[in-house]
Amino acid sequence: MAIRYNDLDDRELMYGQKSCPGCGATIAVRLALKILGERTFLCTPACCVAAVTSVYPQMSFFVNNVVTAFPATGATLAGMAAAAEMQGLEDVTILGVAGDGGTADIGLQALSGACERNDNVLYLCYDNEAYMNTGIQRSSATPYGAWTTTSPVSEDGTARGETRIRKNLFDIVAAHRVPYCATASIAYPKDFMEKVAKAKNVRGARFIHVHAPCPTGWGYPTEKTVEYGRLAVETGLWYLAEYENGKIKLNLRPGQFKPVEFYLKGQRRFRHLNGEDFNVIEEQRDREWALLGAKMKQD
Amino acid sequence: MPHDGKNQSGVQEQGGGGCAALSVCQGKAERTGSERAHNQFLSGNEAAAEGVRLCRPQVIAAYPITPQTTLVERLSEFVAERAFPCKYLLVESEHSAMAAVMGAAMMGSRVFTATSSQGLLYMCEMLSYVSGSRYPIVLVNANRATATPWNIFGDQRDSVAMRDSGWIQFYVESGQESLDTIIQAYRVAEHPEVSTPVMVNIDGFTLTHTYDLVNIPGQEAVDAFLPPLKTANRLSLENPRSLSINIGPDYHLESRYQEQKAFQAAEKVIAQTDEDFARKFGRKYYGMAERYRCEDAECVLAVMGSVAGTVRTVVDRLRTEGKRVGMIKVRCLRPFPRALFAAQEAPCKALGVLDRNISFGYEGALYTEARAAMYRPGASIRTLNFIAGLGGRDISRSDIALMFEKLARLAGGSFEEELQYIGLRWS
Amino acid sequence: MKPRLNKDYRLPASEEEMTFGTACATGLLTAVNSGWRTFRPVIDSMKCVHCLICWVCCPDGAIDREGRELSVDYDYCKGCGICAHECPRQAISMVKEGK
Amino acid sequence: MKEIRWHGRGGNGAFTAARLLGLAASVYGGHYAQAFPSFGPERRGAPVLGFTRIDDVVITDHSQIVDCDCVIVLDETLIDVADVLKGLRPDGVMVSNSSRSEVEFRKTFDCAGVKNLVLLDGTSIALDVLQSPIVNTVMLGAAVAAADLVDIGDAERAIGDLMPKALAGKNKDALRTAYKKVKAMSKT
Repeated sequence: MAIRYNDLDDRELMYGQKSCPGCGATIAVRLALKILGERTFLCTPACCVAAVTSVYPQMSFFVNNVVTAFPATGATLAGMAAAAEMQGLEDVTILGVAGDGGTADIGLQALSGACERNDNVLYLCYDNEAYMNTGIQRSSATPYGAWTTTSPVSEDGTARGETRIRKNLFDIVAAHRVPYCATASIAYPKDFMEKVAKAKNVRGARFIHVHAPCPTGWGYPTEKTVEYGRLAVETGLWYLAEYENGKIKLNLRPGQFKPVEFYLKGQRRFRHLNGEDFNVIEEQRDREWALLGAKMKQD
Repeated sequence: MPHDGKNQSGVQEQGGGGCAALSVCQGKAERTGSERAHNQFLSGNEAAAEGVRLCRPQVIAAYPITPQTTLVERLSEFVAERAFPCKYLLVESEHSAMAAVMGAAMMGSRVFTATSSQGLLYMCEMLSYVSGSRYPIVLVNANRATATPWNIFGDQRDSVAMRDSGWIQFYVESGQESLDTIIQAYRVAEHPEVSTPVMVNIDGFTLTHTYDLVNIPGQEAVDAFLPPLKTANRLSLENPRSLSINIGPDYHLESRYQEQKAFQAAEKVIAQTDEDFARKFGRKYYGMAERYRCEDAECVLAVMGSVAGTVRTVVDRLRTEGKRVGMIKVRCLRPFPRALFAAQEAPCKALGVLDRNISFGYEGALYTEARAAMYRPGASIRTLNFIAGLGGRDISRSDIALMFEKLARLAGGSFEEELQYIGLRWS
Repeated sequence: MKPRLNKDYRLPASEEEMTFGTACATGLLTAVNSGWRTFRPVIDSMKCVHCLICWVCCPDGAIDREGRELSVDYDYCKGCGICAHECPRQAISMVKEGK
Repeated sequence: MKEIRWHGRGGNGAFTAARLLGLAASVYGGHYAQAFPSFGPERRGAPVLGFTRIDDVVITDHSQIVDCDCVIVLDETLIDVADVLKGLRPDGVMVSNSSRSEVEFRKTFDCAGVKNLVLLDGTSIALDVLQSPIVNTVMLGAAVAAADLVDIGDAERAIGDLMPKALAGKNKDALRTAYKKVKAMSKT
């Protein structure tokens, strides 16, 4: 399903929201709503997107929307979908929009439940790689080496940011054998919107994990949100893939990765890293790709 | 509540078609729209499940926990048998159970869930989401001790800890009252001036696992009493809504003021609902609280839950001995029957409060509430707090008789320790 | 048409006007975001080839494509500069506010 | 009010018997009844209790049963591990499943104080009628006969109501057989 910008809906279903300038998450939500349209019932947990759209009296969503508790997105969606089914509501999308913390950490149980039951919901995780709404605290999606307010960097060099590699949500969700699961990036809007369009027409639990750079939390100039999204993919630190019918498919196969420092340099959160760190990160990256390759071969 | 004599005397169901026939189909009753009222021998959980069935929720989500399990098992059977159209979500936790029914309530569906103890505590976060946005959800809590020490038996520390969650709280005395209160609970919760969630508390094991004769109203009569849910507080394609939004300091007080007004409205609605229920189904529970043989009573014991039934028998026996004793059965902890306690006056000389909970560092929670409501300068009624029945400890007739003895001594002017532990193995 | 600021909106002045519970009608704009900007994007329509990359990439949806030429909704543009940075023709320049 | 206590082992249907009795008394007998198990998790094989209360007025008492008018023991080996005589009223009845003679039983189990003792080899009846050693309906029939708790027809109807069709018929037979045997004993 090829997306043509000219054919997209002019109407904005989210507008006037109070997100930081250059917010990657809002690019993702805006584009997703362009595909899903006004018959969308949207649920966000307490997170950036909720906090910038639904503060009384200004209501920035132009579709039905609710805020739920931080851990509860998957379960709230399940209830909404069950009610929609009982009421005979056809052709509607029950859409969840949650950040990486609300998905990979506190919301993982509810997400797992919705996936396991194959509830008829579409879950969009916008990944800005930390708890941004509360002021840049580390989540389990924070990448190795990244500074956050809770993975600090000390002057004596003993503390050097995040010490673990990030949790792979795509693998976790795919392990539930859902009908559709994908990764995407706001820097590849056509790919992302095609995935949303595909997911819209699948019945059951669908999950899209979209990489959404955050100028505030990552420390780069606001105009570079799309550029850093692109660099993450070009350096191989983020991949664009789909899991469908039990098979993993890569949507973009980079020939040669750009050196990771192209991505890491220029972000304040990685400022303390040196060449040795870059090597470690490249090794981690190569292992991830090897694992992905092995899984694709298995299929 | 009690109606003496042979039980076939039946129950009048006005509008439901005259005298209810005593049907003899246990378990697999034919469930049609015209099903008549009939009697069954059911556990409290099964009676509650029948109550839920008659209210026809469209979405149920629940997670198993002792002693709630037989309730949700029965409901899942009903749904599997298509006793009523319903989607039953097998969720992964109590937190998710409440989140899921909230999601369905946001869509405008009638919903149900049930839990107990740790499950209720795990739901706690969602309880305030639901009440703050005023979704008319009904929850059954099988009252059970909270860990630790780990204990699966009955007391009321779980729901009492949720007193300020913004939910209306009922406590019931019997399986029949569980069934009837669930029907009342939906009508109260869904009343437009109330639109507030309701928690129906059923004592774990003592009620949930005790079988008793239960009259099951006919579906038509319940449908007439409880019309389908209508609320503007929902999402819809016709009138899109933003729900459970953020309201900052400027209007937060105003939002909370609305919630308090809803509880004030609930006081009248609970009383009215009970009266309407009594007219239709022939059983009356006296709204927020019942005064049992209190008219000329010198010593009165206030209680919540199943122990009220045992206290009745003791009051009756003591009355035959000429003792002027009575009972206040508190049915609602929230809204609290403040007026009833405030009006407590001579000839009452001593009022005892039996708490199946304790708020450490103070006293039993009901005692605090009752005394605050009764307070006025120069008040002459003396009070005692009895802590009993924790973690499933039996409250026997002789325990209750002892409480009345202590109250009588207090009424007679002697000193009694204010906070009393009934059955403590050492003192 | 981009959604517009509701200039007639007044905060509730009485109990009756207060929202019920937390239920609000969707899509109500009571404030603009124009004060957030230091720089504003200016589109050179001579250079613009209408590729719509800026329109797609804008986090705030503030690029208006409904006229013959692309324009910016300055009520809601926050001046992040993504449009200018991503424009393949350098048709958008960021101009200091107040100039 | 009559208060009855059942002694059994987890999985042997002691509580089902308590329920059947309550069902027979209330829904079919027109009385009021209450039945409850010993509260807590069920463990197969562990000694368990069941309780039934029967009265002509609504039963509101929710305290535990301490004193009882009838004690029914589904398995005599329980007598060594459970205090089966606890709270048995002086004129109360003890009904036990046993193949022993009354003399031998009284000697073996130290229950000299029991005025009304009814023994029935329930296991043999169960094996014969049900082809299984589950004695709950057998002992229900014995208890109904010994203590005149409910109408035996109502007990039959309760079985027909609560048990699946495939089991109900044989269990009614077992109930009747035990009932008749115990009735015959009391006549002699």
